[in-house]
Amino acid sequence: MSTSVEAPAIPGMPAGKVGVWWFLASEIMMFGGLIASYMVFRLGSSGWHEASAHVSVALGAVNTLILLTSSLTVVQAFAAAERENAPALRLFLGLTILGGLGFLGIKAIEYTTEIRAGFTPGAGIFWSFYYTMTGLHALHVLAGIVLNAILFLAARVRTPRRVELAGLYWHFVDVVWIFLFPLLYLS
Amino acid sequence: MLNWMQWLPENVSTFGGDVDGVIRTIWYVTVAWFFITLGTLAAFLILYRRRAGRRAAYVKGERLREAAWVLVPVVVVVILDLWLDLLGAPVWAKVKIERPATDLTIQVTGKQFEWEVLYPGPDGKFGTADDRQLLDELHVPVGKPVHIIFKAKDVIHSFFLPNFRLKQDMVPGRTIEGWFEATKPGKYELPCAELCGFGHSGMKGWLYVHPPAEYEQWVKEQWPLA
Amino acid sequence: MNQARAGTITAEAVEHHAARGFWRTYVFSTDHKMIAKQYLTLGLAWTFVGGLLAAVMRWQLAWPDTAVPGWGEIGPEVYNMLVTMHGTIMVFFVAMPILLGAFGNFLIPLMIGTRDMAFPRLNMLSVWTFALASLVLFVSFFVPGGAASAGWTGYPPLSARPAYTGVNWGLNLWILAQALEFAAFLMGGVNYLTTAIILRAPGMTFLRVPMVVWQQITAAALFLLSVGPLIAGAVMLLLDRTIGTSFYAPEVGGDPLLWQHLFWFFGHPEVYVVLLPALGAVLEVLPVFSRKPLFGYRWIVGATIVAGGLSFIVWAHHMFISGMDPRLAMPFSITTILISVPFAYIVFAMIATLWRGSIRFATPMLFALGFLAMFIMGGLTGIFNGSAPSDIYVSRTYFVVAHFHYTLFSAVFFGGFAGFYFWFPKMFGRILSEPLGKLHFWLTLVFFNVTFFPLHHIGLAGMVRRIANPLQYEALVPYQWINVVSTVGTFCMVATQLVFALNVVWSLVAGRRAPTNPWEANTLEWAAPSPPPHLNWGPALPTVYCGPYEYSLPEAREDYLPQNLDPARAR
Amino acid sequence: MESGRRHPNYVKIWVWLLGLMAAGLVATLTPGGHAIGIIVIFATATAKALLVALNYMHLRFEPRLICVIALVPVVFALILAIALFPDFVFRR
Repeated sequence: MSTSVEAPAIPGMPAGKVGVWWFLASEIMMFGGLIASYMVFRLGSSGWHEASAHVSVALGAVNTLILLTSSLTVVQAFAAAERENAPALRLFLGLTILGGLGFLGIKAIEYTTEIRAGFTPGAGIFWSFYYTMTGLHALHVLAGIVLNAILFLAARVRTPRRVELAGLYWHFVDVVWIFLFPLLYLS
Repeated sequence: MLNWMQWLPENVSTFGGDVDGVIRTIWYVTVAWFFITLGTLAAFLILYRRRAGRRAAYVKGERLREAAWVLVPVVVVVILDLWLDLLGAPVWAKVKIERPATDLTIQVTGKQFEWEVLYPGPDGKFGTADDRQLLDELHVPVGKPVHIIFKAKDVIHSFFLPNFRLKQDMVPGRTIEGWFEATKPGKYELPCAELCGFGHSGMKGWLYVHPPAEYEQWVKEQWPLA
Repeated sequence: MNQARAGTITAEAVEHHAARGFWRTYVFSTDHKMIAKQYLTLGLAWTFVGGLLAAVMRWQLAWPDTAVPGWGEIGPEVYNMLVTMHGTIMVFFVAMPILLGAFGNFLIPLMIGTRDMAFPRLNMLSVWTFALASLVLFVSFFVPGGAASAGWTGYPPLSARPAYTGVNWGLNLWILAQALEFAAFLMGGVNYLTTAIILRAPGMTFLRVPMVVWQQITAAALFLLSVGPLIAGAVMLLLDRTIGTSFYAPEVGGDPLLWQHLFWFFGHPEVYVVLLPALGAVLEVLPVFSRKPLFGYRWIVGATIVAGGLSFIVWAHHMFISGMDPRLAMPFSITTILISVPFAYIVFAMIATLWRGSIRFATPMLFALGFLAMFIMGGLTGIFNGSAPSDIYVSRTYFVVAHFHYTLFSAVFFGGFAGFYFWFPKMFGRILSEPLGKLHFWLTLVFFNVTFFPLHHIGLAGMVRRIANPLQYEALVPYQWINVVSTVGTFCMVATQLVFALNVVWSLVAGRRAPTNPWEANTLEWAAPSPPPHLNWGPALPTVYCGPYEYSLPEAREDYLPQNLDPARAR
Repeated sequence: MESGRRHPNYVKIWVWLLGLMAAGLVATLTPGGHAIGIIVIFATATAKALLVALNYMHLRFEPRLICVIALVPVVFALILAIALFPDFVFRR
């Protein structure tokens, strides 16, 4: 029987980060389930390529560019927060929020054109998946914007930890889009 | 009451005996395990009940030598399970994967809340003028494999012939194939086994198994011109 | 909060935290113990509803042509609603809040020696989200068309189009209530895992963490990792119902079987989400009342994690005859066998724990043993379902109903009561009556078997599930007496619970005050006062010196060695 | 002291991400060999995701337990996807 009394805490693992990663784990499973369903449906039946030809690759590519760049700005915001550089923190958080809003704006334009052309969610199985996947993702972007906006307004408090956690979530949303873009637009 | 095998309805299909064989083997194995484990449990409870002046043994069961007392039964369980599975594999294949050749194919479509039974008629092809559709009744000859094409119109139904040990869900959008061969003439109940809406309870049909001559007679009545 | 998390706090801080008003103490509390009690209350309230639905169902099955007293005639639509809501309530609104919500919240911080959860406010949000889910589910009974009636598994297309069931809003609210419930337990799960990883007391290494905490966090991890695909599936289902997408509509490219895959990908881990906490409670009770170390603690920890991992690759054994490719049956049959390895290990280790013990038959121990016996029964009948060819016959029949009531009901009832009787003194500071507890146990055990054992037989005789009137089937008419027996058993079992209610109420009002460690147990919660104050410990956190099951250590004076007791002082 | 190690050159990563994105877009233009295009597209997507996860999400610098938390769901999601194949893609 060992009776040692070492401290069990694990260095470098603040509670917030562990919690956020567990949350992201369940998010990975949710989008994973959705993407898995999409892949097997798509490979198991025909007519998908024709349907997906109607989405705008150009707008999708612009949105990808925006999200990749916003990932850069949000991680720079974290670096700025660690340097306790408040103006830089506000600048980068602001840019991230702008990026998110721009993404949603372009998404709205896409939805509008598609629905005008008759491609509603009920227009077929591709469109069912298209609206559900991008819609769920857009909701996540919206949540990320709200999170970053809260940090932006509270930037005086300068809590690098929170900026990092919100950033983790934002990067995750970015990673989801990195896969949604080729799945829905490019293939 | 205690012998579960007696509760199964009479088996009248060729593969039903195989299914029952698997159930029976599992029954023997599980009854044995039930008495062994619960017997051991009861014995321990009596032997090691609290008695004045006796202290429990300090056994942690972490070393392999101790854990072996548990590991060995576990290995036995696994071997028995694997054996049951290997025993079941050919039966599953026989019922669900392979299909003996035959010239009688019937399409059964589940819909809320009846079975549409479609016969291809003398030409043996579906979608021709001599197809004939019956509601909630199937007629088959004894001693001849029958292919069934399972379809569903609205929701999921489940085609269940208790006497044949045959059950198959019917899924809208999927065409599922199955078969059976009756060994005894008679009239057998055909309930729906999957919740399919408010008419699920009472959704049932009848399967009539005819002796060959009687079946020929029935065919003549259905298709008098052929 | 930060202050509370820090190991050492001043006595004044404890006082300060303790002095709060009524609302912050009983309603909007962030105290894990109060949140546990809130979960317990909600779960018990739902037990009442779920039990009522079961009783009405059983009456209908035994005497289908007579009106149910106090309810009236049961039409088939209403019967389907009863079936659906009974299943949903019992799994998601009884088993999970009581076994995870109440036990997990109460035990994890106490047993690992910390002051509260890692995120106390998230914890409060969790219970309030669950309350909202409860409200939505309750309201769904009263909307036009009634509550959901597509089965607790909600298979589309039946659930995907209102026209098929005649239920529109009831089913939408059912999906919404489930989503809120999932959100509540996601928050809870994140909290459990983070707390157990980060906030363990000094000396509380992972391999000194009590079994029930291991089981709770494994359950939480299983839930977190399995629920995602079902949430995706539920979103698809809701969109199919409301805005006309076609995920489950075969005529426009969908496939109804997708739901079954996603549902059971969640569904099988979910079974363990419910089972593991109960198993954990029993694993705590057994060593305490046999005064012996748990047999092979590390092996059981390993077996639990292995079982959790394997539970993700067995789901299609729920779908052998669902119309999926029949060639999938054998691979999933094999994985199902693999998963019996860790569970067989745990069950045999439980029996081995009794070997050469000094067994005291207190009420918690009786319920733990009842769980063990009934769970063995349920595990064995599972083999009939797990073997693909025999499942052709027994699936969709009452045999399955009997099987999962022997596993799930025994987990929730016997496992849950074992834990409840065991931790009640700690939770409420009172001792329950032993004679009443024993009466409760024996009556429950007898009537449980009267209720569910005959269901195996009628299932084998060919009675399919979810039918409102067995007399519509000629083959079942001679066996109707079995339904009557089972129904009588149900009513007796429900009546038996009055003994339990009486015991609890009587103890709370006039029961003996509980000492700190009434069962002479080792784990840390018994080092805190009964009931533990806000923030659990005095100014300093307990220090842990040894594993949780050091009973009857030869060199120790007493036959137990609390984890926080310096072994040098125990000799 | 840690901060230098914890902050890789984010802009360089970003340039890589843009390059990979451009490569993926160019791959859609490949005439004829659609399969090769698909492979390139998803390879670049995976590379992008890894770059973001390792650098921006700092998985390179996290303790092993956090990497495990991140990796386990990916494995389970893959298992789900693979297990769905026989029933939806290769079904008879």
